[in-house]
Amino acid sequence: MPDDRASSAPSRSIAPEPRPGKLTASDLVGMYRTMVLSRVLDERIWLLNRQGKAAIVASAQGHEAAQVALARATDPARDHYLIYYRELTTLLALGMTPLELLKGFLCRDGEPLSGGRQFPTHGAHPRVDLFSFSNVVGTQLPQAAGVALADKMRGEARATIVYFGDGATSQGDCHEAMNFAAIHRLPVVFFCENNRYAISVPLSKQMAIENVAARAAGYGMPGVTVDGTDVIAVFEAAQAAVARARGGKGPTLIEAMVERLFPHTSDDDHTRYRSADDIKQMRGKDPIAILETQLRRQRLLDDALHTEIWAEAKRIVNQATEQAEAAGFPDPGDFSKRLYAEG
Amino acid sequence: MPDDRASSAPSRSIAPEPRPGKLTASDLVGMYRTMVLSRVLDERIWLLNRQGKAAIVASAQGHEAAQVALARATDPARDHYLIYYRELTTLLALGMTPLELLKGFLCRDGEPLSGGRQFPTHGAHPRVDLFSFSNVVGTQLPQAAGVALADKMRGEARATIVYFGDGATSQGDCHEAMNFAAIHRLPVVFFCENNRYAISVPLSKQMAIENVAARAAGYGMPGVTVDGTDVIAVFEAAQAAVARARGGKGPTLIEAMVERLFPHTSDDDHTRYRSADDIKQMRGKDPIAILETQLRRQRLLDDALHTEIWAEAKRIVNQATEQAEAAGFPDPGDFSKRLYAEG
Amino acid sequence: MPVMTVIEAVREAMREEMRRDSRVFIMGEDIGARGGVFLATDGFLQEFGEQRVIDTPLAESSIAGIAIGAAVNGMRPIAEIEFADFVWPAMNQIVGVASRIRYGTNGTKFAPMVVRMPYGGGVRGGLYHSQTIDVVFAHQPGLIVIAPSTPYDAKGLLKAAIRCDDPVVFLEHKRTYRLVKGDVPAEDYVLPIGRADVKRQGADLTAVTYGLMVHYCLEAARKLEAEGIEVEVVDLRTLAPLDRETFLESVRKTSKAIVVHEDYHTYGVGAEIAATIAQDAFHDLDAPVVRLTGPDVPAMPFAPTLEAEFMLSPEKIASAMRELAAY
Amino acid sequence: MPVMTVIEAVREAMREEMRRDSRVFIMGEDIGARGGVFLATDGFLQEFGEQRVIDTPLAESSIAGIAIGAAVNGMRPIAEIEFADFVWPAMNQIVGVASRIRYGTNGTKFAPMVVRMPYGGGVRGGLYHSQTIDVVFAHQPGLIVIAPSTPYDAKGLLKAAIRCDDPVVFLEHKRTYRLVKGDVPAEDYVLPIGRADVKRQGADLTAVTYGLMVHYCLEAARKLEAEGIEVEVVDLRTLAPLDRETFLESVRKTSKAIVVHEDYHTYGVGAEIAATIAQDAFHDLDAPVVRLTGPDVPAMPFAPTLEAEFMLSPEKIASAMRELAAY
Ligand SMILES: Cc1ncc(C[n+]2csc(CCOP(=O)(O)OP(=O)(O)O)c2C)c(N)n1
Ligand SMILES: Cc1ncc(C[n+]2csc(CCOP(=O)(O)OP(=O)(O)O)c2C)c(N)n1
Ligand SMILES: [Mg+2]
Ligand SMILES: [Mg+2]
Repeated sequence: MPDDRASSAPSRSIAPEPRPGKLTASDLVGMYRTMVLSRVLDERIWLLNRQGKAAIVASAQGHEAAQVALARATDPARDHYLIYYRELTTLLALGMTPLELLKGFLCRDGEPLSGGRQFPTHGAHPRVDLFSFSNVVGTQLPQAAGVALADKMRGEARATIVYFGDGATSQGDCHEAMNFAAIHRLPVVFFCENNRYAISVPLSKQMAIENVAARAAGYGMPGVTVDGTDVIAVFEAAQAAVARARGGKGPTLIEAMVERLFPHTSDDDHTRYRSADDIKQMRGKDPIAILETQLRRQRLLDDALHTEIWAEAKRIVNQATEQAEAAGFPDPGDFSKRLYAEG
Repeated sequence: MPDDRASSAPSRSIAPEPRPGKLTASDLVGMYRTMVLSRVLDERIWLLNRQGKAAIVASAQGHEAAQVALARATDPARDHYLIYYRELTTLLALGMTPLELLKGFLCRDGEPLSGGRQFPTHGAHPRVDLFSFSNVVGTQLPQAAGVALADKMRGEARATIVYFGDGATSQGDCHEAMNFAAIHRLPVVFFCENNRYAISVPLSKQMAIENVAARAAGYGMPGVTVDGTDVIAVFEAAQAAVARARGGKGPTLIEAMVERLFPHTSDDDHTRYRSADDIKQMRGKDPIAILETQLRRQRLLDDALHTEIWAEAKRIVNQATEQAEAAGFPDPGDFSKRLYAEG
Repeated sequence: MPVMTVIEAVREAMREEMRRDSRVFIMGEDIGARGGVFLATDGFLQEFGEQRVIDTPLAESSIAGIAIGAAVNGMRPIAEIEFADFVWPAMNQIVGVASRIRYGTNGTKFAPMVVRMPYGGGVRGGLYHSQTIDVVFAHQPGLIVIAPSTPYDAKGLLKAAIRCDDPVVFLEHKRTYRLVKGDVPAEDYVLPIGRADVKRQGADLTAVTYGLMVHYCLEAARKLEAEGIEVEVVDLRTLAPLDRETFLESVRKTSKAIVVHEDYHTYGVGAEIAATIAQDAFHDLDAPVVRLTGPDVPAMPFAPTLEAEFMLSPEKIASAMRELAAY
Repeated sequence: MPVMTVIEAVREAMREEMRRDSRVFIMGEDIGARGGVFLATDGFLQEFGEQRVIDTPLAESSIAGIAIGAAVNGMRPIAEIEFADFVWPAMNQIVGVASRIRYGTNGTKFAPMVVRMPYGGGVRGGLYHSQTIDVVFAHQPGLIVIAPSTPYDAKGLLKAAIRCDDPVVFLEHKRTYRLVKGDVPAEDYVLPIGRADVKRQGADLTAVTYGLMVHYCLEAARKLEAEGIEVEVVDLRTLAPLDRETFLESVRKTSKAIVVHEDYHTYGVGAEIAATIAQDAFHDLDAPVVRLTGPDVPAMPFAPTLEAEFMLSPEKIASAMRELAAY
């Protein structure tokens, strides 16, 4: 299926040397590689769900470009990341392995984020300061302000990136967090992945405005809307926001327009609430197909490299699946431990 | 003290016939009368507090013009009012008597709002659809959206006025309420009495913007900032908002800039956090003095009428104080009743 | 009589009440075209239209606050919280405000609203889709808290809740939704709020419970029957106001009591039941009241092995009953 | 030893910890120039500056959420909620998130934060400045809940809370703030979290209580002493984790127990204490455990006559104790 989409992308003969922003050609191909890995892994997880092996999946398909480009504009050794549940590409881009992630979806022993206590992708990253404590939508936003406040107090030039969907913007917590961050000029990048749906509720029932970024002015911070299928646009907006944050100039709201190519989660059926037309149009905004077209146009990708990238992704995911499935389940004797500092 | 302020207001010899908006001369004098009654009552209550008879007071001094003008633009037989705790003038303007209100402050038997169960001015108005259920700041905003939603469902052309301070705008509930009201084009008038302080916290620590009204755009509704000492400006803004609401056009945010002439409540001491300069400047924005000046300039008020109005207010308040003090306390045997429908 | 699942009974109750009373409407996340994440409102948008089936933004505090406003202004909202775990942002409106409206206005205003929410574990919901949240509500004067276990009770009590003039928190154990089937009369009926129900008679010991655990206790009781132990199972059905008389009467007969619930042990619903029994049936008791509950560990870990460790089961319950019977 | 009030002890504890550890900071409404509505942070802005004494906007959910973020990022926030009644909007962050951070990350992240709040009645606070809110927190695994009664305990426990690596809800009965005075050592000390304290020895009956009611129970005990009845008063001090051993030991000695608290009766803290005693001291009890509590009516009506009806008093407690002693 990915190959189909890829081959449908037109290929042009002449392309300028790609130096958009500070992204190099190899950056672009690297991002494509990560997006492909994410896509192949995502499809595998969906399959494992349909096989009854993964209890729940929230697919990142459609959000890959936005996530990979944002990650690329940050520094995992320095910055903080408060993600939400639809961040498979972010997790890969920041260094988690498919095996680690699959252990989460399959709840296997050694799962690094939460020891299998939480839904997949929830918990804390084993190496980067990335975490997601709760499924309750919106709670991460004030927390991000707090993380950034601590950095500011210590005089550390780090950015705190907080990820959320359009749905989360309706929560009181979103308002309170943005307001506080703006008052104290905190180094926060508010990153809204606007896929126009909160499960089944379309944007028109979530807000009477067109773009979430329009709210930024009401807090006294810059807000921008970018095409979330355009890695360069996202990267540039993110790079500016991260620089602003680390430079002590305060928060920024970035709204990346993306599509949710799959239903909300594996428990959902989007044909109940999305029109055939909407679904068809949304399919046309596949960020992987879009980047592929661009790379081919710029002669950064040809059939050989394309084949190599997809084959490698599949090989990695196959191997990780095997390894994850071979692992056992977490030791039940452990289930009450590590609730308090003592114990 | 009120008389001093009054006499310090310059009196001009020539004034145009006052027909600003739809307000008549007698409306303006009527509003002045209500404001004076509110002021005299407010001062009396403060005194009763200092005598140990009233446990707590939140003074409306400084907010009188905004409250009386807004009330005048609405119809108590038709509209709904969700007030907060600083609405003495609103309550008088909508028909509560000083005796009823004093019974609240003195917790006497027959107190009509809550039977003495709640803080003064909390509970529900005996005749108008006006209420204040909770001291928890901000809770009334989503409730107002719900009240308006019910009207809309039944096709009734009523406005719901919801009152709140600048402090309340920081609450998540404020965001959620404005957003919902805008999405459903509900007949709500959001009325922010911005006195630049949430107890001791100045506006600069509450928001990084100048005016709350700037937030309206982020919800897709009109927002206006008016001088809250200018009865005509408030009346006109309110009249437009009420018409918009009743006409099915949706909500409006009105921000009235006012001063809190007294400390937050009788438990507060604002010299701890307001500079001498700030206090001095704020005193210059007494809405009663301002309206008096205007009325005198327009020849709507002369010394005789002035004396009559203040004397009448004092007479009413004196009499009400006597009557309230003569009443007993609520029957303790009653304290567990009317918690559920049965009982 | 038609046989229904719990979710069907919930749906029927709402549908009938919406047909009967135009003041009743529903609001919540995904209840419209989606029909609710558990399909509790499947088909409602088509039948009742967008005005009475309101898909809200993702904002629970306002869901509760808007319901309050509509209720005091003459409507009968049914607000759905998608999962009980997400009701915390709405606590201020439900517990802080709704519960006190009648009291705080000395009886002149009231809020006839129902807040429905699926709760409970055993569905691989992990830490944020498994919580039992009952005691937080049940402790607050002014709220009515209902937690039915069967389709019959769910329908009769939900209809009663919608007609009730006080705010009701209606807790639906999500594991019972499709698991539990039962007879439900086709005709209109309501059940009394505040009455427990003896789901099984027995002379040897009393199990006091509610929700999913009713079914586990009944299963355990059937196991013990084979061993000659007769267990009486009392289903509380309403947690507030609490029907003390029904379980006290049972304990006075059996002289032994076990309280079973899925929620945390300490300060859980079971504490009130056990304390009440120990106080009011002090001289009738042959053994200390046993509390068999979920552990004091966040509800509940996601991995199947960990979740199984957290959850009670008919087997665990049977063995606690066996031990109590032998006391 | 200096004599201090409870509010002074609270202030001293925070001041000493802020001097000792630069990671400690405070945030909340009006805690800066105003020094807090109860003056708990009087002078802090001057001493520690705006960076460590943060006047927040009026937004409790974010106060808790920001504290969480700062805590997981290496700081030690003390968040003040102006009155316990206003903590409901923050429940989602405190109960829903903070309590589960360590558990949900399998121990890799943790939130060393203290959420302080004045609670309780008898101060003419009416329906929204009088609430006792303890059991809602105490029921949640992962939170530590402390409710001291004396200046000595308040200081020692607040310092312990600030140094604790888990989230602590610190409940200060506002009526004790100026009413209760006591000796407080000038030197640095901390008290152990999770230990009850026998505030008075006595052989005839055990009163288990906390907060303001400790003082009312002591006063009642002094009255009863004159009548030849010796009351032992156990101050729980920490509500979670609950120190069951201390009160059980006392009850095993006295054989009679009364639990006294200001909060609502049904599903209150007293239920857990009574159930625990009835279970673990079953054979030692000479009488049913008595629960003397606030009524199941919203806390608390404003008019002095109504408030007096709601509140417990040393007299009401003494008469319940007298009755129990005579059982
Ligand atoms: C407070 C809360 N309410 C409801 C839910 C259930 N829920 C989970 S995801 C979701 C939609 C979120 O939409 P959005 O923020 O746009 O993110 P997306 O899934 O579209 O990426 C909802 C309603 C929840 N997890 N938390
Ligand atoms: C949720 C909540 N937090 C804190 C308080 C305490 N409090 C009462 S009034 C107030 C300030 C409100 O300021 P504002 O909204 O500007 O109204 P103003 O008093 O200035 O008219 C605060 C913090 C409260 N009542 N509710
Ligand atoms: Mg979305
Ligand atoms: Mg203000």
